[in-house]
Amino acid sequence: MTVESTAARKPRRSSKRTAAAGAKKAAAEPELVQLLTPEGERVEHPDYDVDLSAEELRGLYRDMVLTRRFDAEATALQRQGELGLWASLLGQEAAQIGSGRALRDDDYVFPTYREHGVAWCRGVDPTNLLGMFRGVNHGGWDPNTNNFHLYTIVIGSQTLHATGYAMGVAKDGADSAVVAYFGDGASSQGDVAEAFTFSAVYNAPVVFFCQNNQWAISEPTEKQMRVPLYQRAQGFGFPGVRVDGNDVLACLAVTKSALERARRGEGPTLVEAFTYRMGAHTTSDDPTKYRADEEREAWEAKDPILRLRAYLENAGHADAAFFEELETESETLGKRVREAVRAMPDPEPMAIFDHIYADGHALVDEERAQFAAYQASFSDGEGN
Amino acid sequence: MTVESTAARKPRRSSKRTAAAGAKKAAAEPELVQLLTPEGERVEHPDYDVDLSAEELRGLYRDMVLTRRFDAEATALQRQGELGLWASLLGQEAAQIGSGRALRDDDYVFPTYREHGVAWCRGVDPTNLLGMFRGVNHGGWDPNTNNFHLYTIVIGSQTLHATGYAMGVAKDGADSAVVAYFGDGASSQGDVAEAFTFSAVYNAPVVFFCQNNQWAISEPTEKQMRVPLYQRAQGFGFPGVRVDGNDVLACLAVTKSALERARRGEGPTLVEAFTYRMGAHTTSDDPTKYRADEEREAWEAKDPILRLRAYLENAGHADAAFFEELETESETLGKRVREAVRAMPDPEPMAIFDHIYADGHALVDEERAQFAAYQASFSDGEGN
Amino acid sequence: MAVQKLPIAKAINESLRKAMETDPKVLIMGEDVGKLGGVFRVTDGLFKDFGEDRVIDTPLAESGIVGTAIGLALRGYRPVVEIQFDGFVFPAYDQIVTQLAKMHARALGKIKLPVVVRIPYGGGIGAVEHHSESPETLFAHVAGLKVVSPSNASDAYWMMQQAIQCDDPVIFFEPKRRYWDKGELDTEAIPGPLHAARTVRDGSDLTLVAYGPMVKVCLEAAAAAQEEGKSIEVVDLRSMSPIDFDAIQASVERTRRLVVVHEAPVFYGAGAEIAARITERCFYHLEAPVLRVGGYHAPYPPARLEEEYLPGLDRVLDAVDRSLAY
Amino acid sequence: MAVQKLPIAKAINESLRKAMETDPKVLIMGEDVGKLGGVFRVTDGLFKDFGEDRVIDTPLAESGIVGTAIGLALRGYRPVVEIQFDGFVFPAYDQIVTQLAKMHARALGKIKLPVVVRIPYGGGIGAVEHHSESPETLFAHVAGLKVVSPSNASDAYWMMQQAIQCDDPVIFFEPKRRYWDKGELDTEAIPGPLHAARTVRDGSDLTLVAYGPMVKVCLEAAAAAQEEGKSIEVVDLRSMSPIDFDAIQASVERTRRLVVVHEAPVFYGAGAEIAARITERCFYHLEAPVLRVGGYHAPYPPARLEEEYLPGLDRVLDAVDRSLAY
Ligand SMILES: Cc1ncc(C[n+]2csc(CCOP(=O)(O)OP(=O)(O)O)c2C)c(N)n1
Ligand SMILES: Cc1ncc(C[n+]2csc(CCOP(=O)(O)OP(=O)(O)O)c2C)c(N)n1
Ligand SMILES: [Mg+2]
Ligand SMILES: [Mg+2]
Repeated sequence: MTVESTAARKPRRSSKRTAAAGAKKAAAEPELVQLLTPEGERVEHPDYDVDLSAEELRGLYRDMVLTRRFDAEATALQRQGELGLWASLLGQEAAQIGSGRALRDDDYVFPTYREHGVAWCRGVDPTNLLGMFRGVNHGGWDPNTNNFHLYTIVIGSQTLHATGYAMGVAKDGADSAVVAYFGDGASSQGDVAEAFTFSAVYNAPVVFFCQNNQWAISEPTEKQMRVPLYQRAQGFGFPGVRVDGNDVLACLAVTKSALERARRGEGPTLVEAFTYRMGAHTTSDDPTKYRADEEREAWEAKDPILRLRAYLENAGHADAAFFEELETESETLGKRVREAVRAMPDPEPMAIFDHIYADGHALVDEERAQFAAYQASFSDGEGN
Repeated sequence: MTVESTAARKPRRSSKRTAAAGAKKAAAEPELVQLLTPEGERVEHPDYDVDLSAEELRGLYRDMVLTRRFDAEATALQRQGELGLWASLLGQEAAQIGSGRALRDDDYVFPTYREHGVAWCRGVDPTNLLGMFRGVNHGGWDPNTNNFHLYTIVIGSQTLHATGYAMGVAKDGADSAVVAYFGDGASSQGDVAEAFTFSAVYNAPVVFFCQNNQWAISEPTEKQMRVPLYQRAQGFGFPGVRVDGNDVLACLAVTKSALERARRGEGPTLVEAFTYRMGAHTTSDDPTKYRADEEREAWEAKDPILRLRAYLENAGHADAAFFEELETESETLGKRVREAVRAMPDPEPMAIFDHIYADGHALVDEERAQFAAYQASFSDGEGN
Repeated sequence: MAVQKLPIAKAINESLRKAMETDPKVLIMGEDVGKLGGVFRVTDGLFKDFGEDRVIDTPLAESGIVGTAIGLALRGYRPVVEIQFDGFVFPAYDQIVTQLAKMHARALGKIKLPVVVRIPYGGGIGAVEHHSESPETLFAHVAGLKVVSPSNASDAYWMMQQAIQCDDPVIFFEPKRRYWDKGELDTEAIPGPLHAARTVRDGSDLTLVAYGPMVKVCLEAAAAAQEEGKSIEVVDLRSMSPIDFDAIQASVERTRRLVVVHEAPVFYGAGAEIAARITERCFYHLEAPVLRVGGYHAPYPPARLEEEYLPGLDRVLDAVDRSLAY
Repeated sequence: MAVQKLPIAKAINESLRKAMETDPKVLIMGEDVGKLGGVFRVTDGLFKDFGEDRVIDTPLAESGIVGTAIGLALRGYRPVVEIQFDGFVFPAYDQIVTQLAKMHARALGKIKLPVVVRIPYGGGIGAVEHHSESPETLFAHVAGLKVVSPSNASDAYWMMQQAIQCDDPVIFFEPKRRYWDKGELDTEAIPGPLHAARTVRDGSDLTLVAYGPMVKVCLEAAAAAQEEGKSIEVVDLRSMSPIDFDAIQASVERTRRLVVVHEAPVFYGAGAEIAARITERCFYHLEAPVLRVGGYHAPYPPARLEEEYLPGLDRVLDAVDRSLAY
C-alpha cells in the first residue's frame, strides 16, 4: 500500500489567490482548496470543481442565510433565558452547508454540538436542536429519521461511532458513506486517532470532517498541533485535504469527492475545513479574555455568506427579489423558532426514569415507584 | 512550522542492499536505514553513521549475546515452573542494544515488558527483571537508580509518562533525553497518539522507539496500520525514520541522532525499528495457531547476532578467544540468573498492605491489622 | 444430544456459535479473537467457520473497539466485544460509561445498543499485573449498563444467549479461573430470567451470597460448615445490575444472617450495596450485621500472594462464624 | 489580614497561588487553565503571574493530561491537573486507575506521585449533559487514590494545600454549584487532618452524613427539623477515601440513627459503604437501618429536571422522618 495525499500533491494556484485576498495566514496554508475567493470571484482548481445551476447556488446561499438566522435567534433566546446555553456556528456556515449538501439521503452524519447547518441540510427541524440547550432533553430527534446522529458533547467520541457505522455499511455492501464532524481541539483526543486507525485498517467509507475554527474555547490550534491537521491523515494511510472552510463551493466539492472515494470502496478521507469561530465558544464563554479583536476582524473579510452573495450578484444568478424573499423567509423562521422554543414544555418529572434501559431494570422500576409515591405525597398535601 | 521527515527524503541506496539480501518485504520498505547487511557487510548511509572501535563493536556483540543468553535462561526457568510467564526478546536484540547503547546515563527510559536488552544496557541487574514474571512483585527495581522505569504492561500508557518526563527535563533546562519504547500493536492505542501530540506541542525531548516486530500476539501489523508506522510522525509535525531493527549499528546511529535532536531542543522523533518476534508472544502463547513457520525461517537469515559476528570476524575485530570467553561468560550469567531466581523468596503475606499509599490510609491500616490478627489465629492454632 | 458436560469456556464458545448461527447480525470483535480464538480460546473455531467479516481481529485499542462496536450497533449489528483481560478495560471506560450506557436515554429510546462486552475477570491464575482484577463495581454503579457473571457452564451458555438477545448493553464478566470447570449443559432447557439470583444450596442458619468465581468457594464453605452442623444457604447472585434483592431478602428472612462474598475489594464493593439494602429491607429480621468478605483496599498483589489475598474457604468460614456468634 | 470572606472558587485559587509561591515544583495543567483562568475561573490570574511554564494549557486530551502529569511527577514536579467537568474525566480513567493509583505500589514505594486531579463535580447549575455528574465512587473504590471534597471556602483552601503537599495522588472533587458560596477563611489557622470528618452541627436525634455540595442541604434540613423539635447532627465527611468511620461511629453511637446523603446515585454509592460499615460497627446501637438519600439509577437528567433529580431539603427530611419512625 502506498501513501496517498491528494492535498500534498496540489499545485499552489488557488492558494495564491487566498494570499492575494490579504489573509495573513494564507501564506502558511499553501494547500487550501478554494473555488470562490473572499471577494466572490470564481476560481479554478485542478482537482476539484462543482457544476451548479443558478438555482442550486441560490439554494446554498439560502441554506447559509437561514442557518445563520436560526443561530442568531438561538443566541438571542439564550440571552432571554429560554435556553441554558447555545453554541453558535457563526462563521462556519460554508463548511457546514457545503459539506452537508454534498451528502446523499442514505449517508449518515455524526455531528459534534455545533453542526446546526449540517442538521439543516439533513432536514432536522431546527427547533429540535434546541431541546438539549434548553435543558428539556439530551437530544430531541430520532437519528434514523434523517440519518443524523445526536449531538455528541464529549469531544472526539463520535468519530469512533462513525467509523463503526461505516464498517457496518461496508459489511452490508451498501455504497452509502458516513461523515464524522469534529473540531481542531477534538483532534487531540486519542479516540480520533483510534478512529483513523480503525477506518484505515478496515477501509471504512467514512469522511472525517474537521472544522478547524482555530480555537478550542480559549486555546488556539498551536496548543493542539504543530503542523496543519490535514497532514495527519497521510501517516495513517489515507488522504487529507485542507479546504477553505469559508468557501461553500470548495467545501461542497471536496466533501463530494471524499464521499465518492468512500463509495468506491477506497476508504476514509480527512477533510480539514479551515475556518474561524466568529463568536464565543458558547454563550457561557468570554473570548475577550483570550483573543484579540483584530483576528476576528480580519476574518470578517472572508465571510462565507457575503462572498457567495457577491458571486451571485456579479454573475447575475440572483436578483433583488430573491434576497428580499429570503429576508422574509428568515424572519418567518426566526419567529417560528422563537415560538416553538417558548412553547416547549418542561418534561414530566417521571421522565427521569424513562429510557434508561430498553429491556427494563428492576431497580429503575423500584425507584420510579418510590419517586411517584413521594411526589404524590406532596400533591395529596400529605408530604412528610 | 514546516513538516520535517528525515526519512521521507532519503535516497534509496541502502534499501537496495536490503532488497538484495533477499528479504521479500524490503521492496515495500524502501526507507529502511541499514549499516550492516544480513551477511555482515558494512554499508554506508548518507545520513547515518557510527564510528566505533573494535572494542566497542565487540561490546555490542557481547551485549546481544548475553541478553539472548539471559532471555533463553528465563524461558527455561518459566518451563521449569520458576517463572509464571516470560516475554522473550528473541530476535530483537539489535533494536534494544543498539538503542540502549545510544543513551547517556542521564537519559531516561520508559520500557514495555520486553525491553530486557535495554535494561541490560542501563545496568539493571537481569535477575531484578524476573521478579514480576515470577510473581513476587510488580517491578523489582528502583527506576531512579538506572533511569530505567518499571515495565509497563498496559500497552501505550508509558509513552505519555515519557512525554511528561521529557516536558519536565525541558523545564529543568537539562539536555537529557527520554526514550519511550512501544510495540507495533501498541501504536494503535489513543495514548500513543496523545503522546505524539503533547510531545509535538511542547517540543519535548523524547524519542518514540517502536519495535515493529510485526506481530501483536496473533495479529500481524496489517491489523494495526495501513502504511509503515514511521510515516505517522510527519503528520504530527516531527520526523519519523525506519531502521533495520536487526542491525545493531543502524539502531545505534539512528537512535543517537534522534537523541541529539532532542538534546538540541528540536523535539521528538519516531524511530521504527523493523524487526521480528522470533519466538512466541510470551510463554503462554502458541504461534503455530496463527503464523507460518516460513516467515520465521526467512527472518533467521537476518539474525542480528550472526550478522555482527560475521562482520567482526571478517573485519578481524574479534578472535576466537573472544568468542570463547564470551561463551563462558554467558554460561556464568545463565547460572547466576538461575540461582538467583531459585533463591528469590516469596514475599511476606503482609506485603499485600505495603506501599499502597506513601502517606498512609486509615482503611489500609485497619485491614492490615485485621489480616495480621486473622493470620495469627492460625499460627496460634486457634483459627476459627 | 442436548445434555452435555463441558467447561465454562467451551459453553460460552457454544453460546456464541449458536447466536451467530441464529442471527447474522451477531459479530465477534476483539484482540486476537480471530485465528487464535482468543487468549482463553473462548472464540476458538469461530473465525474458521464465520470468517473475518463476522469475527473481527481489531487494532489494539479498547476505546476503538467499544466505540466502533457502538457504531456497528447503530447500523443494526449486535457486536459481542472481548476485552482481553479485566485490567485492560479502562481505556474503553469512557466509551462504555459515557456513550454505550447513556445513548439509549440520550435518544429518548430511539436508539438501542445491543452490545455485549465480555470481560474475563478475577484472579487465581497466577498471572502478572492487570490480569486478575475484579472491576464489576465500576460498571454496576453506572445506569444504562447491565452487569452479570455466570458461575457455571449452564449459566455461561444461557446467560450469554440472553445477553446477546438483550437490547441493552451488557457487561459480561467471565470468571476466568473457572473457565476449565466442567458442568452440565442442556441446550434445550428453558432458562430462567437473566437477572434472577439462584439458590444453589439450601440452608437455614445463614445465607451466603456470591457470584462468579466465588460461588464455588461458598459452596465448599457451606459443605465444610455442614460438617460442623451449620446449615448454610448459598445464593448465586448472577447479576450485579440489577440485583435480585427479592431473592436475597426472601432467604435472609428465613436465615436471619447474611454474608456477602466477592473477590473485588470490599470498600465500595457490591457487598456494600447488598448490605445496605438488605439491612433496610430486613432490619427486624437480622440477628447479625451483614458481613462482607472480599478483596482488600490494595492493588491486586503479585501472583505469589494471591492465595493470601483472595477470599478463600477459611475467610468465608471465619465470617460465617463471626456472624453466627452474634 | 489573615481572615477574609471569599467564595469557594476564589479560596481554591488562593490556595493554588500559595502552593505555587511556596514550591516551584507545583504546576497547573488542564484545558483553558491559562489565559482564560479555567471555565470557572479557578486558576484566574495564575497564568499572568506564573507564566506558561507553570500554568499549562494542554491539548484537549484528558488521558494525555493525566499521563503527562504522571511523567512530570516522576521528574519531581507536583502537577495540579484540572479536568474541566466531571463527565470529561473518563478518557483519563485508565491513566488514573491503572497508572496513577498503582505506580507507587508497583515500584514498592520507590516512586511517589504527588498529583492532584481537580474535578468540578455535581449538578445544580443548569448545564447540558456530562456537566453535572458525581463520579466519586468510581475513584474511591480504587486503592492508591485518595478522594476528598470540600464543602466550604476554608476547607477548599486548606484541603487543597494538604492535597498538594500529599505524596499520594488525590482526586479533589470541587462542588461546582457552591463555587460562589462565600465563607470565612483564616489563612493562618492550623488545619485539621485532610481525611478527618467534621461535625458541622450538633444534634442528638439523628446523624446526617454528607459531603461537598450536600452539606449545605443537610444543614438546611437540620435547621428545618429543629423547628419541628428534632435535633439533627450533621457530619461533613470531607474525605471519601479514606472515610473517617470513627467520627461517624462516635456520632451514631449517640444519635442511634444515620442518614447518608449524596448527589451520586445511591446504587453502589458512598452511602452503601457507610451504611454497611456503620451497621457492622454500631449494630446494637442503631434504632433504624441506615437510610440513604441520593441520585437515582439514571443518567443525570436534562437541566429542567435536575430540581426533581437532586436530593433536596424535602427528600432529606423525608428520610429523616422515615428513620425517626422506626
Ligand atoms: C472529553 C472532553 N473534554 C472537554 C470538553 C469540554 N469542551 C467542550 S467544547 C471544548 C472545545 C472543543 O474545541 P474544538 O474541538 O476545536 O471544537 P469547537 O468548539 O471549536 O467547535 C471543550 C474543551 C468536552 N466536551 N469533552
Ligand atoms: C491496553 C492493553 N490491552 C491489551 C493488552 C494485552 N496485550 C499484552 S501484549 C499485547 C500485544 C502487544 O503487541 P505489540 O505492541 O506489538 O508488542 P509486542 O508484544 O509485539 O512486543 C496485548 C494485546 C495489554 N497489555 N494492554
Ligand atoms: Mg475549534
Ligand atoms: Mg509487536
